[in-house]
Amino acid sequence: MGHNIHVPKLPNADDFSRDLLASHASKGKLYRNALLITGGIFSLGILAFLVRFFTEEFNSDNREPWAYYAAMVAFLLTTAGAAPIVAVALRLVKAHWRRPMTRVAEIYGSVGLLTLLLFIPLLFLIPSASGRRTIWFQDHDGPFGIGTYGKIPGAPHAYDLLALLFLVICGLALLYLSALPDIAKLRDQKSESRVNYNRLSLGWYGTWKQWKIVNLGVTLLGVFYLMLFIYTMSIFSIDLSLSLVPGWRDAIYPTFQTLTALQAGLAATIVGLYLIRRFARLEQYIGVEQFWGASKILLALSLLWFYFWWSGFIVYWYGRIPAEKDILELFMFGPYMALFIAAFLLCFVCPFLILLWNSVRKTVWGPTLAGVSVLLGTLVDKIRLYVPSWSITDSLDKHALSSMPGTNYPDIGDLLMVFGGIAGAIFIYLLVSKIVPIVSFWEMKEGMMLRTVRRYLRREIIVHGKPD
Amino acid sequence: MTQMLGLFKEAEKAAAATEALEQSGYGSDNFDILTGSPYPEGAFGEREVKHRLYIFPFIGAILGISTALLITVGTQLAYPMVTGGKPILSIPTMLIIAYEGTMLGAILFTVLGIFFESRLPNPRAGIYDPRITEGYIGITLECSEDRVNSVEKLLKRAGADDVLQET
Amino acid sequence: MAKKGYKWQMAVDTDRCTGCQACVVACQVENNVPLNSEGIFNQKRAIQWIRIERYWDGIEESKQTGDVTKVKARFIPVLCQHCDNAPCEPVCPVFATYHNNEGMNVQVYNRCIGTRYCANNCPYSVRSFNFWEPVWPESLRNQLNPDVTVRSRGIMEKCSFCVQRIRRVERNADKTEREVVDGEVQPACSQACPTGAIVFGNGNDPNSHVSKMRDDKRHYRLLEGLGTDPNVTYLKRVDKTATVVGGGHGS
Amino acid sequence: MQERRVQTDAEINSDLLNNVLKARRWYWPAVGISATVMFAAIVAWACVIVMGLGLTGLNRPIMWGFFVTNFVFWIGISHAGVMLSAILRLSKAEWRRPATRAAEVLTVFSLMVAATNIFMHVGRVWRLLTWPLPYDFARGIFPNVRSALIWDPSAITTYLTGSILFVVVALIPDLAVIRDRTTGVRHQIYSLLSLGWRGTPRQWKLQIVAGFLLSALLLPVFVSVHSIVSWDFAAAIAVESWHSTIFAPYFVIGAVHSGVSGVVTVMIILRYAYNWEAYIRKEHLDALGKLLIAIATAWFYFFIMEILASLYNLEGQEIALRELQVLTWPFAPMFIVFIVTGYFLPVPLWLFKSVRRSPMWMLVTTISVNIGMWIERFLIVVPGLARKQPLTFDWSSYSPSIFEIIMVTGTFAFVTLMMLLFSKVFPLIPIFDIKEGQILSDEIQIGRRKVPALKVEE
Repeated sequence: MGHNIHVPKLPNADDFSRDLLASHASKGKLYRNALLITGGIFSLGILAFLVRFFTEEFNSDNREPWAYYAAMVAFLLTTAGAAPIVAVALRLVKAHWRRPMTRVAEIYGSVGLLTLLLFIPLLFLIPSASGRRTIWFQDHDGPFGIGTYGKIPGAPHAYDLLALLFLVICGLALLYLSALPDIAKLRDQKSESRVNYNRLSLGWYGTWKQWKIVNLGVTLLGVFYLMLFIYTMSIFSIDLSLSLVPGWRDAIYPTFQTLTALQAGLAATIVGLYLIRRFARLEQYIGVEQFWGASKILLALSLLWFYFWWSGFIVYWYGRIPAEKDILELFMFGPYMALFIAAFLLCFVCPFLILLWNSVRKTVWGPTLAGVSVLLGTLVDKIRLYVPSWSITDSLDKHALSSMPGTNYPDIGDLLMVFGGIAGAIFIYLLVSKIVPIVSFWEMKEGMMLRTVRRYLRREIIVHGKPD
Repeated sequence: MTQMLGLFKEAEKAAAATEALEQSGYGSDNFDILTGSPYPEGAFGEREVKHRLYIFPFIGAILGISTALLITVGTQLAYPMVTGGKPILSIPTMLIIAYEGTMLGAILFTVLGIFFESRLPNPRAGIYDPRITEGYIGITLECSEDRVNSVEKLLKRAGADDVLQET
Repeated sequence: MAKKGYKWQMAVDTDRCTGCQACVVACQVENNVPLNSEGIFNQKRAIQWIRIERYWDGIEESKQTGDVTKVKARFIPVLCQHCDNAPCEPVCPVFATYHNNEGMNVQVYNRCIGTRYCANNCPYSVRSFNFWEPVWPESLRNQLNPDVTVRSRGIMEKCSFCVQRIRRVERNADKTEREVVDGEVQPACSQACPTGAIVFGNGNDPNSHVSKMRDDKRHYRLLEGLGTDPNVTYLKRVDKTATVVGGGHGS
Repeated sequence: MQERRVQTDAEINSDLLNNVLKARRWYWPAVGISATVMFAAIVAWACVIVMGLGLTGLNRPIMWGFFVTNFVFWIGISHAGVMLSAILRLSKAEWRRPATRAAEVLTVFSLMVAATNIFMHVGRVWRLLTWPLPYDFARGIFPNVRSALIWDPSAITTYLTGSILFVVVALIPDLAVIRDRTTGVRHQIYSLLSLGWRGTPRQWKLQIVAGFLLSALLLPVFVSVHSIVSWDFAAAIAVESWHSTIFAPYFVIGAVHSGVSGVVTVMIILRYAYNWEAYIRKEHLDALGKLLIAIATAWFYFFIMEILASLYNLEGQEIALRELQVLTWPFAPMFIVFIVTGYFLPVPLWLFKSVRRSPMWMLVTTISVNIGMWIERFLIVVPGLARKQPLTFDWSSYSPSIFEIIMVTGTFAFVTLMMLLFSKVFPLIPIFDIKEGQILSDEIQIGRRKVPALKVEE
C-alpha cells in the first residue's frame, strides 16, 4: 500500500477560549505558593541590598561591593528586556507558529519596571564621563582637532536612564495594546476578578477601525521596542562595563551583548512557554510546532554566540598587544577562567549539542533544556563580565591595566541580591500573567481561521492562509 | 516483461489511476510515478521514499576535519619555524582551517550522497516521454505480456491520455 | 661566555646622530639596494633598508616669534627592528620571513610571492617592495656585492643586519673554535657612522657594548606599546621642550 | 501573491527557456562588448606582470589598494547567493523561488573574479602555485597555516566548491526539461548532462532535501569566508584602524547588504531582458525591498559601532585616521558619497511601497548601494594604511593608476560575460521551483473573501 498521509485534527476556537478562560480564572495552590516563594526571596534580596547600602559607602569610587548587583541588573535587562523582541520579530516575519507564544514573550516587558527600579542605584555608582574614556567623549580634545566637545549634559547617567525609561514604557505599551482585545473579551466574560476589566479595556468593541489601530500599533511599537532595545543594550554595556576597564578597546562587545540578549530572551520565552503549557494545561494548543520553530532560531543564535566571541578572541590572540593580552587574561583565562568556561559550555556547547539533532528539536523537552542551559549560561556570563570590570580600581583615563586584579568572590549578600532580583522578576511576571491572558485569544483565533486541513489528491494536507 | 507508461494530463486522474491499480493488485511497490515537478509526498499514494542522506555529511565532516588537522599539525611540526613569537602549534589558527576542512568534507559527501540516493546518473533510464516535463503525470509499471492489455485498459479507463509500452 | 648562542642587537644613540645619511649610502652599497632616483622618491617607492627620519621641532614657535633659530631638526635612523614578536612574520603565507635562532628577522627572497602583507603589518614601515625590476648603470655593474642576492621585481626586502658579514665572522670564529668577540661584527651602517651613533653586537653577552647601551637610562624602543619587543634600542635624552609635528617626505 | 496568474507547465517551460532556446537581438553585441573590455583588462594585466607593480599607484606604506578593495567587494557580492537561496530556503519563503539560481550563479562567478583580484595583486603571480597548495616540491616547504592569507584560500575553495555543487544539483531537473525540448547534438549533450533524470518521487524528494541540507551546510561557510577576509585586516596590529574586533560581523553584514542588492539588480535586468514580468513579479521586489531595509539598517548599526568604538578611546592614531577618512580631500567627498548612496539614499526610498514595487527604482537604488559599498571598502583599506602609525614621516597617499582602473573594470566585464554565457546554456530561473510554487499555492475562504494560501507538508 502507498502511504496515505493523515495530519492531526486542528483544535477549534471555542474549545480553546473555554480552556484558556478556565486556566485564567483558576487560582491554583501552585500559583499561590509560587507567588509566596518568589516574593519571599525578593524581599530577602531587598534586605540584603539595604544592609549593603548602609554598611558600604555608596559612591562611584567604591564600585567593588556592588559588582554582583550590577551583574544582576544586566542579567535582567538581557533576558526579560529582550524577550518581547521574540514576539516582535516573529510578527514581522509573519511566522504562523508564533501565535501561542507572542504573549508569553510580551509579558516579560512588564519586568522592565523592576529593571528600571534596580538600575537607579547604579546611576550613583557609575563614574561621570569626565576624564573617562566613553562614547560620550566628555572633556577630551575632540577628534578632528576642532577644540573640545561641548560638555554633553548629564552623560552618561541621563542617557542610560532615559534609554531604559523609554524602553520600559514602550514595552508596557506594547503589552497593553496587544492585550487590549483579550481584556475586552475577559470583560465580556463577566469573570469575577479584582481587576476592573471595564476600565482596562477602554471601550474596545472590535470595530474594523479599532482592529486596524491595534494591528498597526503593535507593529510600530514592536519596531520601536527593537530599536530602543538595541540602543539601550549597546550604551548600557559600554557605559557600565567596557569603559570601566582601561585598555579594553573592543568594538564587538556592545553588539555581542545585544546578541546574547536576543539569545537569552528567546530562551526565557521558550522556558516560560514550557511552564505555561505544563501548568496552565494548554498542551492541546501549545504544540511541538512552537518549540520546533523556536529551537531553530535558538540554535542559530547559539552558533552566533560562538561566532561573536571568536571574532573578538582571534583578533586579540593574534595581535598580541600587551594591553589586549591583559584583557583576555582578565575576562577569560585569568581570575575568572572557571566562569568563562561555564558560560562557554552553557551558552554555546550545550545548546549546540542538544539542538543539532532534528529529532530533539522536534520535541518539547529538547528546546526547553537548551533554553534553561542558555539562561544559566547568560547569568554566569554577565557575572564574569561585570564583576571584573566593576572590581577594577585603576584610574579610567589609562590606556592599559596597571595590574591584574584578584577574583572577587560573592558573599551571602551578593547571592541574596542576585537571586532576589531574579525572584522579583518572576514575581512580577506571575502577577501580570493573572491580569492579562497568558496566550493571546485574538491571535490564536486569527491563526485558526487561516488554517484548514484539505484533501489533496490521495493525501490530507494543511493549508495556511497568507493574507497580506 | 513490458514497461508500461500511462500519461495523464490531470493529477486527479493519475491519483485515481493509482487507486485503481492498487485495487487490481498492483501495490505501490509495483508502479512508479514520473512528474515534471515535485508534488507533496504521498499525493499519488506512491511508495514512501526512504533515504539515508543525513549520514553522509557526518562521514564527510569527520574525514574533512581529520585531513585538515593532519595538514595543519603536520606542517607546523615538520617546519618548526618561529613566526612573531607565536607557539609552534598555534591552535586557534589550526581551528580555522580545520573548520573549513570539515565543511568542505561535509559538502562533498552530501553531494555524493544526493547522487547515490537518487540513483543518478542512470544511463538506461527506462521508459519515458518528453510530455512529462510539460506537466503530464506518468505512471510506469512492469507487467508480463499477458497482462499488458488489461493494464492498458485500466489506465485508459482511469483517464490516461496516452499509454506507451516498451519491451 | 655561556653557550647561549648569539642574539644580534643594535643600539642607536640619537643624541649623536647628525642626520648625515652616511649609514644610508653604506647600506645601499653593501646590500645591492637599487638606486633611488628622484623619480622613484617622488613615487614614494624608494627602497631603503635604513632611512633617516627627520622631524621638525619648534616650527609653531618660530612662526609666532619669527625667530628661525628656534627650529630644530630631529633625526632618527629607522631600520628593521628585528622584533622578537615581529607582526610581519606570522602573516606571510609562504614562510618568506621568519625568526631565526640568532634573534634576527630574516627574509627569504626565493619564497616571497609579494602579497605585501608583511609590509602592511610592519608598524615601522621598514619593509620595501621591488615595484620595478632593479637596474644599475653599466659603470656600477662591478660594484655589486657578490655576497648579497640581487633581488628581482615583485618581492619584499628589508634590513638583514648585514647577515652576510655576521656569517663570515661566525665562520672564521668557528674555524678556530672561539666565540665572536664584541665589535668583530659590524654592519655597514654602524661602520660608516662618523659619530659612532650606531652600535651592533651580541645581546646575550652582558659585557658587550650593545648590552651596556641597551641598559642606558636614556633607552627606549620604537612604539613599545605594541609589544613587538624589538632588538633595536634607541637612546635619547628626553627634551622637555620637544613638540613633534608632522614631517613627511621633505616637508 | 495577488499578481500570480496560473500558467501551464508548457508555458512556464517556453518562457523560462527563452534565454536558452532563442537568441536575443542584443545578446551577441552584449557579449562582444564585455569580452572587449575584459580583453583590455588582460592586456593591462600582462603589462603589469612584465613591467612590475610599479605600473600601479601603490607605494610605501600603502601596499594594498584597488585590487584588494575590489577583492573584498566581489567577495561581498558573492555572499548574495547563499544569503538568499539558503536563508530563504530554510525559512521556506515563497518569494525566493525566482531569485535563487541567479543569486547562486552570481556567487560562483564573483568568487572566481575575487580570486583573480588576488592574482592581479601579488608581486610574482607566476609563483602563485606555491602559495596555497599544501605541497612541498616548490620551495621545500608547506604553506604557513598561521597566516590569514592561508585561511583565505581554504575558505574560498570551500565556498566556491560548495556553491558550484549547489548550482549543479539544482540544475539537473531543469536540464531534463531542456533535454526534452531540444534535438540533435544539443539533445545528446543535455541528455548527458541531465544524467537520465526521470522525475520519480525519490528523485524529487532528494532534490528537496538536498536543497535544505546544502543550504544549512553553506550558511556557516558563507559566514566564515567574509570573516576570514576581515581578519586579513583585523589581525594586522600595525594598522591601528584595522585592528578592530568588530570587523568580522561588520564585513559579513556589509557583504550581505551589497550582495542582496547585487542580486536584485541582476533580477531586474533579467526581468527586462527576457520579459519575465510574470515570474520576477513586483511582490518579489517588494519582499526583497523589505529584507534590504532590515539588512541595511543592521549594517548601519555595525558601521556606527565600529566608528564609535574606534573613536571613544581617543587614541591619537584613530583620530588622525578619521580626520583623513572623513575630513580630508579626496577622501571626504568619497565618504559623503559612500554614506549617502550606501544608506541615506536607498533606505528611506525603500520605506515607500511604491518604490519597492517599481523595478526602475529598485534598479537605481540597488546599484547605488553597491557604489556606496565599493567606496566603503576603499575607505577601509587605503586611509588606514595612509595613517598607519604615529611615525608621521611615513604617512603617504594613494591614487590608482590607469592600469588598476582598467583591470578593475575588467572584473566587472568578466562577471557580466560569464552571466551572459551561462544564460545561453542554462535556465536562470529554476523551472521546477516555479512549478512547485504553483502546485503548493492555494486559496481558503474566510467569510466572503478568498485569501491566498499555501499547502504545507507536516
